Amino acid sequence: MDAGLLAQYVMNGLMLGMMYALVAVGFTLFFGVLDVIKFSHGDVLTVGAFAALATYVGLRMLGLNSSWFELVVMLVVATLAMAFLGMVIARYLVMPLRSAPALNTLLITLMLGTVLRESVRLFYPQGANPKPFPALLPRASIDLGEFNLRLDNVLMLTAGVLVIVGIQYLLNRTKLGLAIRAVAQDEETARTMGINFTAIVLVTFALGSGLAAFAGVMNGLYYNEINFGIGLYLGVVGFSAAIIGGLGSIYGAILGGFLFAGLQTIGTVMLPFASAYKDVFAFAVVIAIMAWRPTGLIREKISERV
Amino acid sequence: MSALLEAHGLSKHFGGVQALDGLDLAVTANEILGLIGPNGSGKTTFFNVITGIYNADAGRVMFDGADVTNASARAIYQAGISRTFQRSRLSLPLSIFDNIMIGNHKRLKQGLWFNLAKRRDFKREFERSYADARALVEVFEPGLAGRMFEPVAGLPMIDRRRIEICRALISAPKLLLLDEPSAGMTHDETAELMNDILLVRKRNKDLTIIIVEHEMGVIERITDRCVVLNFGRKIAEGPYRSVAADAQVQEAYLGAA
Amino acid sequence: MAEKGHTTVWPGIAGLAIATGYLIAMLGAEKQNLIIILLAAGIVAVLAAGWLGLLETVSASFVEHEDALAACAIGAACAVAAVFHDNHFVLLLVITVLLYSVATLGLNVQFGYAGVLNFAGASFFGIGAYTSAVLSAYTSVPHLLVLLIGGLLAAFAGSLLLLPVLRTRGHYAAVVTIAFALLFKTFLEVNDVLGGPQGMQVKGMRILGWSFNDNIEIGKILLSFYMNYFVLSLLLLVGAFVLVRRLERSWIGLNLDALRLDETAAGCFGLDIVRWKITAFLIGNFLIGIAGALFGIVGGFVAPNNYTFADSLILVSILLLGGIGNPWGLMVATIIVVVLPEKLQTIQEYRFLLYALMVIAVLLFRPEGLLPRPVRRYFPGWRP
Amino acid sequence: MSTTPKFAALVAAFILGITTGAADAKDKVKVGFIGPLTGGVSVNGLGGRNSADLAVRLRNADPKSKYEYEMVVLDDECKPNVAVQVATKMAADKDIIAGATHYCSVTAIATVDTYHKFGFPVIVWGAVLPDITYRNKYDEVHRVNGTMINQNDANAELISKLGYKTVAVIHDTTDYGKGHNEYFSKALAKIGQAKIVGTFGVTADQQDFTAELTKIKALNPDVIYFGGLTPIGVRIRSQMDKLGIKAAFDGTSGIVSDAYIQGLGPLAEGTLAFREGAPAEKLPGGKFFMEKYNAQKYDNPPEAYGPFAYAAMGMILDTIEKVGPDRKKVIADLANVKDRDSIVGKITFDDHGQNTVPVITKYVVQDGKFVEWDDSEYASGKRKLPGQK
Repeated sequence: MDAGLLAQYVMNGLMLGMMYALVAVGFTLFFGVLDVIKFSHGDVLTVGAFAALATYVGLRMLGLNSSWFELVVMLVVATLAMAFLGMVIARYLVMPLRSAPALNTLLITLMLGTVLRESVRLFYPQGANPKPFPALLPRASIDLGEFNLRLDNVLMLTAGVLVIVGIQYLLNRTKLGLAIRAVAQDEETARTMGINFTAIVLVTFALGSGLAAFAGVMNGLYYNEINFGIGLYLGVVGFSAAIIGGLGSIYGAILGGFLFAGLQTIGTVMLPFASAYKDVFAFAVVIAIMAWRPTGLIREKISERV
Repeated sequence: MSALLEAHGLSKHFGGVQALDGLDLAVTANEILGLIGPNGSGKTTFFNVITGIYNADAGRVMFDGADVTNASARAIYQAGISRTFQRSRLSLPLSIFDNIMIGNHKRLKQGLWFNLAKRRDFKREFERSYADARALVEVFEPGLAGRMFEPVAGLPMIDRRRIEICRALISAPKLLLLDEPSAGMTHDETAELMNDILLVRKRNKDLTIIIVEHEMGVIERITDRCVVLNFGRKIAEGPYRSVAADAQVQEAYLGAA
Repeated sequence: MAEKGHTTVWPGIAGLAIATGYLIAMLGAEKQNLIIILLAAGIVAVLAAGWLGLLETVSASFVEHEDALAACAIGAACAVAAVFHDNHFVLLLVITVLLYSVATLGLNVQFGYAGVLNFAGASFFGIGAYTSAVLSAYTSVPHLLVLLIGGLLAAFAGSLLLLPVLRTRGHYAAVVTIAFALLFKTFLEVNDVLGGPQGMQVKGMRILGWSFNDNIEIGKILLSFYMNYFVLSLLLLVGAFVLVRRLERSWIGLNLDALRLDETAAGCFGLDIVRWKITAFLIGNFLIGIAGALFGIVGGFVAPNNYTFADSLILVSILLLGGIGNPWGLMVATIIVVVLPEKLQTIQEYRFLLYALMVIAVLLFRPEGLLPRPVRRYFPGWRP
Repeated sequence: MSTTPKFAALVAAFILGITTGAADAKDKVKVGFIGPLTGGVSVNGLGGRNSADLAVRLRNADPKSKYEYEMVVLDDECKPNVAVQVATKMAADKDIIAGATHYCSVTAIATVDTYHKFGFPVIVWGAVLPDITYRNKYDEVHRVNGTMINQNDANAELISKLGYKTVAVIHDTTDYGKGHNEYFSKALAKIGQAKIVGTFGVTADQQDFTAELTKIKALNPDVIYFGGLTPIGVRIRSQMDKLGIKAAFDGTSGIVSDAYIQGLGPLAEGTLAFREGAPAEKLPGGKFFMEKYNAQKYDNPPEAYGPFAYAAMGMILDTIEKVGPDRKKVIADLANVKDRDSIVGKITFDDHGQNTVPVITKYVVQDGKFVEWDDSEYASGKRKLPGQK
């Protein structure tokens, strides 16, 4: 296969992986602080994307159309809105269930996901249709043989990487990050260290959900189309990615995200059978990985006192 | 007197921490051995290695004449060692009876066919086990005997301890490992519990006990002999009085304090 | 607690009777407003009963006199069927409830007892259904045997997941079955041998020349052909129920609970963790598979879309709604989950939304499910 | 005490049920409609429902009509399993005389046996898979719209006429997509000018197509043929652009919907698509239909198959007016439909109950509208499709 084509596949894989990683990181954050899986994550992403779209439409109505300005406003609005939504979810759906079995949280957030998804479909104007998402980034592109390098893809990739690095920095280098990690380590100790547990949990959920909104906007910019269903699939994939990477660390999520994207691309390109089998392939590998590394590629340290 | 349990050069480390460091230890049949030492001196680790929760890095363990080094937890239990846990590990939603029956595993028929199809035979076995469990519980707290089918979750700490000890005793083990039975209980409660244990022991003569305990009163009262650990090594051995007097021991405790 | 108050059988019978009457009314109701009224009335009544502690009395009575009440429940099911003897659709619903109950019983053994997560319930259900589709299309295997094979194949497919399932815990275990669920559906869609997304027709059942797909005429009364399937499904459910009950009320049930609640402790008392996890997982999938096989035949049609991850989640949500580990609870939940969205067809587009909101409400305000599992009684009503 | 309110409610409920039940037993006749009201293609389902609803309303408004009609609407979610369930529900309800059913082929093909089993006459209003009418010979099953065979013949013909040489095929792996792939390939082979350089199956809920499209890009075809429905059609078209693929985009009846144009904006320009039957606005009845439809202020447009749903329901109502509310008679009467006028042109059922639609309308998107090819600036040569000779 010629280099240009290869490069193209790599680019596709990277974009996809970045998207998955952003979602997966969210899962890892929630799991970190509360040991819960918030399955509505994917649908929060959807709502975030639609919030951004609505903002765009609003701005257009106001007659403002400088794409950079629009983009910034969209990002800000979507992120803040979802951050708030995330807090609400944490406060009224997740935290009340802390005493109940983990599965209850999983189910309640799944159902919440359905609520969000259905609400978008029913209450967003023509929400059942796929919606065009404005291409606000410069569309310049150079053709290198089979490889068509687009400025907007590069920008998105950079943005995505920056965000992930930012989260990483925030967790490892800041007071807030320290607090989050303390809570993640052990709630009691954190309390005794005088950390406001509830506040940290809410902040973390805000952070993760804001991240989802960002991923949603990225998704929209990349595909120039959003629909009420995007979150469901991204949610499941993001979850799997976080798991195979290892819920223990944020690196796991990132690794998992890019790994899954890689598997799908390989499944389409290199495997003898029809490209439709790529998910069969990808998920089969996921299962295999779980059999091989039961706690993910980057092992979670489970120390049990007996 | 032959040794019931013998450990030779037993070692276990976690990361950098050397929890057990070439420990030699022997318990003779029918004795009550006190295992003491400052926190993190390797007492519980010793239990966990013996009972197959951890594998030893080095060393051998002989029990009742057989080599049980790194045998599985199941094998150890089958061989006749049962234990209690430092932090009570009962199955809270289950009834008192159920929890005790978990300890009775090796004496209950486990076949699918027996359990599913032969309900009459099962009922007989069930009634027999119920009688045993009830009798045992009565030794500790007659009050509990009438509440065999209530969930453990509703019971106070002392009763939970009692149930946990019943769970360990129901299978009539040769060796009983008690990991800080006094934890989370008042002084009197502990004393009461110890008396009950001794009572049970009187009934079946060949019960050997190793007890890990911080309450020195308890140790003094019930143990025939003590082994003092520090940094996974045995630093003293003998009757409580003598080891308590031992300079090295005092230093270890003060150093730890 | 049952030890003290010796409840009589009557509260149980009364509760059963009312519930049956209500169910019949609900199934019979066509008008939207009527359904809404019934729904409201039902909710109010249940809340009131709960508030007056009547629910506890009823469940206590069930704990004490289970065998007698189980018999009554069978009677109740027959009564429902009798009322709607010529109403194809309602009977189909009833059958759906019965077979979903069997499947969730299987799930209950896995998750409720052994604590083995299974988010691919619908997939194993599907394996059963496709088995009967393929066998009835290409072979002349006797149909009752087909059901059995369906169960066995489901169990076999499950055993492919054993290694990862046994090695992983909690959320990690969840992803294994989730991945399998997605994999399974995509696989069905892309391969042509099994009809692809098109799905396959399934022939009606025949046992000793008796065709299940013909209406039955007794004198003047015409019975829907679904009556045949109703009887078979009911038998299946009873069988599954007895199996699961005996399992729970035996040392095996105890083993499963023990390893679910504390593997380490269970290990220290000689439990063979692996053996019992495998046992639970296989028995569970076997039940799910059989139910699926029969359901495939009843529906007369199988397609990948029947067996998506979402459907697996519905099965799991039934488990949680009913009260994990309580067979009675999950049968009640099955009725709600199957019948309600169907009845809410009248408000077409909004029914998923409402269903989801309802589940959320239950999880928030009754996290241990509608009928929490009582402590194990090895022999109902047994006293020393 | 707690149970009394329940009993009261029950009693009330029963009385209510009986009385209301008694009330509408009179010369009210129930007819059915089934379509996808939820899910990715719900717009088409809602458009169809509104159109059928319009037919019923107009009929009820007509003083000459013998009965008062009530339309029972059920949602098949475009899923075969759900479809079989609701079809059973409808067919099993003896009060419902006949139904206009299904936009998605996957649901229509799944339910034909059910309709046959229950002797329930239906007229399919949107699904285009040939097997629906041709696999079996069921008297109950009819279809007012044409099959995908005709449109693919027309499609292949146009492609060849425009002088394209190489085609890459993308189809969703549902029966709909597979069917299109099959018949299009046949048709193209028959003409034997353009050849297919690659075929790609994609799942109906797929989001990312860059991998497939990159492969296609390497094959560098003149045309990308797409057999599938609007949602992924939109995605594929926009991702083609992402990868800088210049080929012409050639779709099927599945993308003939306003949703497609909304979803793509300017990118939709130059997309080809084909649909059987003359466009509503071209027919005398069509104008009338559009006016009435808009008068009802439905919140969705009728979409491509609305007129067919209207025609199907209209035909059902005509038949009931003629032979009375009796399934058997309705089936008997539908057996000999010849040159029946309708807003989609003359309807004639062959022995399989299939409307032999002569006309196929070729569409091309021009300035954000599906324009008939022959009137388009592309046909006149004013504009050119990518690679058009």
